Amino acid sequence: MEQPTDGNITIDGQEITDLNQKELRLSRQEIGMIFQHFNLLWSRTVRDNISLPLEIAGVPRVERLERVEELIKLVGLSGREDAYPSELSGGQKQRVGIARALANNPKVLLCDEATSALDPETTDSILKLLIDINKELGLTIILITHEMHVIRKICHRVAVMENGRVVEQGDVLDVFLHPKQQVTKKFVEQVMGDKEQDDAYEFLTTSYTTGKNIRLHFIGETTNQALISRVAKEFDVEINILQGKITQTQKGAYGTLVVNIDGENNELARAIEFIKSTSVEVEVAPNA
Amino acid sequence: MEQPTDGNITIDGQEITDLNQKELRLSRQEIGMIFQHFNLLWSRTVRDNISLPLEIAGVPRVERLERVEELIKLVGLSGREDAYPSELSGGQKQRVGIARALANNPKVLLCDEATSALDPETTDSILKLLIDINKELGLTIILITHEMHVIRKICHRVAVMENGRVVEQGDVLDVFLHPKQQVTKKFVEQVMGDKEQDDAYEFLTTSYTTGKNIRLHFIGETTNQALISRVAKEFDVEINILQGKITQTQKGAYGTLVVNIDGENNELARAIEFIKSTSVEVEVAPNA
Amino acid sequence: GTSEEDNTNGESETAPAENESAENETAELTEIVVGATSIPHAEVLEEAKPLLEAEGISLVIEQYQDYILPNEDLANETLDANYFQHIPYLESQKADFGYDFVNLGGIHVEPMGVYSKNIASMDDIPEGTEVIISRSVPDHGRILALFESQGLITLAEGVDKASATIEDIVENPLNLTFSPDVDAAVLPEVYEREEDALVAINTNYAIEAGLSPLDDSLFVEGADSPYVNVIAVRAADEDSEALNKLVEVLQSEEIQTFITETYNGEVVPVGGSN
Amino acid sequence: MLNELFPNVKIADLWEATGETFYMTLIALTGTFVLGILLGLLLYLTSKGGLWQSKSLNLSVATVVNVFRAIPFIILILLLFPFTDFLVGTIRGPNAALPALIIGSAPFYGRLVEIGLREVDKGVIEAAKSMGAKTRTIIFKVLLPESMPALVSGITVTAIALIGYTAVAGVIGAGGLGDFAYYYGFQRRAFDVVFVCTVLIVIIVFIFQFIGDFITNKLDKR
Amino acid sequence: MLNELFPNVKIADLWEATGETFYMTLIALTGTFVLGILLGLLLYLTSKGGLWQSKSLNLSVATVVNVFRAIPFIILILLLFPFTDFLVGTIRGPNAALPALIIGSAPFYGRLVEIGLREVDKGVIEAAKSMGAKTRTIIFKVLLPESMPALVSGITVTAIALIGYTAVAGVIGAGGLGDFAYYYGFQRRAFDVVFVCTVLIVIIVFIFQFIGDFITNKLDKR
Ligand SMILES: Nc1ncnc2c1ncn2[C@@H]1O[C@H](COP(=O)(O)OP(=O)(O)OP(=O)(O)O)[C@@H](O)[C@H]1O
Ligand SMILES: Nc1ncnc2c1ncn2[C@@H]1O[C@H](COP(=O)(O)OP(=O)(O)OP(=O)(O)O)[C@@H](O)[C@H]1O
Ligand SMILES: [Mg+2]
Ligand SMILES: [Mg+2]
Repeated sequence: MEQPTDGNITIDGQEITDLNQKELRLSRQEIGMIFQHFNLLWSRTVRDNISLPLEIAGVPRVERLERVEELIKLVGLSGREDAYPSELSGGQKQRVGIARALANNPKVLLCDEATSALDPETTDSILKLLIDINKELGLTIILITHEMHVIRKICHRVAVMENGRVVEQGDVLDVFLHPKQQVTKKFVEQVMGDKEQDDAYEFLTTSYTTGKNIRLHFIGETTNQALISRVAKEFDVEINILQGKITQTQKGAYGTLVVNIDGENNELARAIEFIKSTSVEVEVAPNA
Repeated sequence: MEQPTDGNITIDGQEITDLNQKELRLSRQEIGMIFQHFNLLWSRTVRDNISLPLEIAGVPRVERLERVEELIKLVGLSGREDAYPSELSGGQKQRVGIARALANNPKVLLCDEATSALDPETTDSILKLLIDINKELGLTIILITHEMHVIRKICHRVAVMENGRVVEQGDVLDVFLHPKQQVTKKFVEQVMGDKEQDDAYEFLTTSYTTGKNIRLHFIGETTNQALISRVAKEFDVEINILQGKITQTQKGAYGTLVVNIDGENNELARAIEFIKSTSVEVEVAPNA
Repeated sequence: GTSEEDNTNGESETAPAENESAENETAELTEIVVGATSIPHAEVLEEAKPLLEAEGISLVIEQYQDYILPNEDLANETLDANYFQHIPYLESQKADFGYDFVNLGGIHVEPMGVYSKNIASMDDIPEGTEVIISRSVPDHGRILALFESQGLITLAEGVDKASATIEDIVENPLNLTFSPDVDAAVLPEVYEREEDALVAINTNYAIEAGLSPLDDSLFVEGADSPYVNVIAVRAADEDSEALNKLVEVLQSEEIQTFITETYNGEVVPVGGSN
Repeated sequence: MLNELFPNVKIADLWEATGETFYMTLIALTGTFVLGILLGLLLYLTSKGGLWQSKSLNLSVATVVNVFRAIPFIILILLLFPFTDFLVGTIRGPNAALPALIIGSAPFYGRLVEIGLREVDKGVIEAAKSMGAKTRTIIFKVLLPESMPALVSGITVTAIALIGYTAVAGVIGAGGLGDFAYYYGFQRRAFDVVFVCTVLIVIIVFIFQFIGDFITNKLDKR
Repeated sequence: MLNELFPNVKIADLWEATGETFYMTLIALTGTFVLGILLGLLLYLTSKGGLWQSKSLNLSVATVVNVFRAIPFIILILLLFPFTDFLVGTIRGPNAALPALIIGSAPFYGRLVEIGLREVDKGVIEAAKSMGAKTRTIIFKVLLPESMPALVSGITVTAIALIGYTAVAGVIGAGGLGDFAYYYGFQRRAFDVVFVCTVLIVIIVFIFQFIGDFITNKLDKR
């Protein structure tokens, strides 16, 4: 929300960077913001916190109270209207934050690390609320986060930033499965397989010396194919799953398995050839 | 380090709870403590921070300086002796903490969430240092942590506490693979498979309606058996890996896979029967 | 007695006091506002209140704790008269600040005394004795004059005794050191503790500390002292009937007796001497 | 019995002196509160990263504050004579003490206000900005309410200093307990009066402290 | 030229008054530092969860501190006459002002010390305890060094109050710039003296402030 040195910001066809002070203030009311640390006023009750943006926008009292009541119901805080933030759990605080951000019927909801301070269960409930809001109110939600599982769970499109620049963007599944930049790869590791496994992978490739250790990348629908059992049936090889992780997303399943395929050399080569012909991506350990 | 209301503490055959104030102080010098937030004196340099416990124990100056030099080398902080804590990274701070804890040649090293404030890479380097110390100096290390992967990586034995009581204890792998208490199960989920997967599991059991969805628990050495390929070869069933995670530990590999086995009913039953006869544990989804 | 000072130190006593005087003219009581320091001036004025009332004059007493403001307030017409200063001080103030005041009449003398715990008589004053005096500059000349009158020092020729300073001492056979350090009010405490020193104490503070200027002092100003406390008024009011009546009452037999009796002769009335 | 223990103490006088102390302290406190918050806001808003960031303005306000903090109160009274005379119409009495009392304590309080404002969560201000709030709105709806406990506990500390100042203001006839203790108690060697006045002052300070703490706790919903 | 602008200002007298102010402030400051740290430590150590936790001791120290904070300085000087006489052997002059100056400012500084000590990281104290440190060791090796920046910046604030007090201590002949301004400046209507003294006091305060800030920044390795 600072004066940018460069670049421009366009929301709903309006060039934000061209606005003067007053217009900028007004245009801000069309963006609802949610913060990692909630940024609630401890001196105001839940009701009054939600009321604040309405007061700022100059909404008359009666209308304001009505709207606040509505919002409290929307975010599921009925009964806690008169509580102070200090009396709320983290999840409840973020619900107040969301209600407050929605107060002026914004076009965009900007969530800056909105769930990073919450425990996993609370994160889930907040994400669920965001999905509901997205569907019901039809507003755009921009999520800023470093938690990849949050993106996996609720986002449609993703952009990866590094040093203040967007270095990669696109459909969530595309970016997750084919990360191009180093940053993206590191991030995607969080959900797709982690460094621990890489460590172990090294270890595996040294202790399993017979056969070939290969890494299989399952992308989207391909996990439906009973690949391993088909290979086992069709080729005279033994397949041993060493380690890996397979996960489901909204657009299908993906993941990585490290397997050891052992058998007669020829047969082995044919089996790997076959796997390569499927949509599963294969990586063969160099030293095996 | 407070007066306990109940129970007793024995270190190296000595009853701590029976000691008077002075003896207690002296006995504390036989326990080195490392803290989550390092608890270094910001007003002292690295050298002087490490020197503090020696000053407290009344070690003469010359000897003290020698010992500090030794410790700085041990934890790999040579060249940073005169830096203040604020000039160090988290990992370096914890190294100072470790050096300080070791200063009086303690019998026990007590680490209270020693790595919880560090990023994964730094955590690894600190854990490596702890393993080295454990091997070289032969002292007992007690790690208090809620991060299961830390325990998995460097511990031999584990005790789980709830409400101030030990509710479960034993060999790390035993406890991890067969958690008995609810708390333990929740903790072990962190490394063995997480809640997300359970959510997805439900989803799977509803969308895969043909065949049977089963959950396979691989424990220790059994992952070596090429179970899936054997089943595929010996029985006329198709095995489709839906999701799961397999990991390696110091005592072997373990993990969980959810698979869908499809085929003629009789054959299906026989295949499951066969799997059950191995050391792999099987759980059949109720609604499949 | 301080209980009757109700109308002093009030929130806004000065302004209404003036308004009242305007209103009261119709009630046939003429109000005059007189500034005074507490003892004995304010007490003497209190005593005179009923007598003045009988003369158709209502007396309002303003209490002061310093020697600067009563003159300033007289000049700016907050006061109609003040009763706190002696003639030399009045003269020096007139000279310094160009006040157009006149002395309407002397009422009493508070003789300045010199006291000491360990020195029993004037003949026993050892060489080099310290003389502790008030740091209030207007007192210095008076004290030095007193010492000169006792033959202990000599002041430079032609110096106005009232405004003489320590630097004006030309002869000092006993090598007395004059220390003008402390607040006049603290002098009795100093007397109690600095046993080998001479302490010059203003009579009002001496009385309040339970010292008798006549019995406890080594030497004290006589009744012929030039330091007569006077009623000072603006020159324009020199002929004011009410103010002259005030002086008349204060110099009356009744008040003079009151002064003598109340202060055991430590405050000496100077009835009509001006 | 009270008369035996404290023969020189006259309840009516004491009562009046107590009233004067309260009067001066409360009025001066009100003035200090307003002026101090103004100064504190100025210091805060013009500081680096503030809403009205201005190095020169910040420096000048800070200098004024520091100079007035530095001048001993007794000298401040003297220096303010012309100003007091112009404002109050007299340089004597409790009302004449007020300008000096306020100007003497507002800079100190201003610093406390600045410290209090600094403790307001930056995130909350950011949130208000993101809602399109004007600076005025941020001041009145965010900064002041969120720092109120600090502002109140600061004014309590200032009140104690102010009560000390009222005693010094005796030189211009401001009255009050401190002055009463010095002039009627000490000068007349009525040490019972000194004692009783001191006790009363201590009680008044404790009352201010108690009220301040109570309000602070009441306001603080953190 | 200086003589024309300030005809009544005598450099030698001013110089002496400045010396007295420095003398009193520095000695009193040293005393206040020691006594204040003692009081602050007592308050801190006896408070809830402290090393010497004791409700009654804490309450009594807090009461003493509050009472002495509450007594106006001018009254404190009077009340301390017997004590000062016993200690210094006189109730006149700069030395006689010292007990009152120290006792008047130590309680205030003690509170600042307490606040500073509270800010010492609990974890560091726990660490020292886990090393088997005695309370004395914890005080001297942990509490005081770790709170030193706060202690120094606190003494700077106290110094400013102390300089104000020295002006009041004029009643017992303590001298100094404040007193000089009042008696030689104001009483003789030599307003140039008042002005020059005020400027000198402001400069002295700024010097203290500057030194305090410098040391605080130097010490603070956080
Ligand atoms: N385009 C820009 N113009 C001017 N200043 C900028 C710009 N981008 C960033 N900054 C400056 O960089 C600093 C960091 O910005 P900001 O906190 O918004 O980064 P961020 O991406 O949100 O970081 P994080 O990922 O930690 O939340 C700020 O001080 C801001 O002033
Ligand atoms: N045996 C005991 N005797 C007396 N007090 C105890 C005992 N156990 C715990 N407490 C009290 O319980 C509180 C919490 O203790 P502590 O911080 O040591 O718990 P913890 O297990 O380390 O918590 P965490 O897992 O969050 O680190 C402390 O205030 C301590 O006084
Ligand atoms: Mg950010
Ligand atoms: Mg703990």
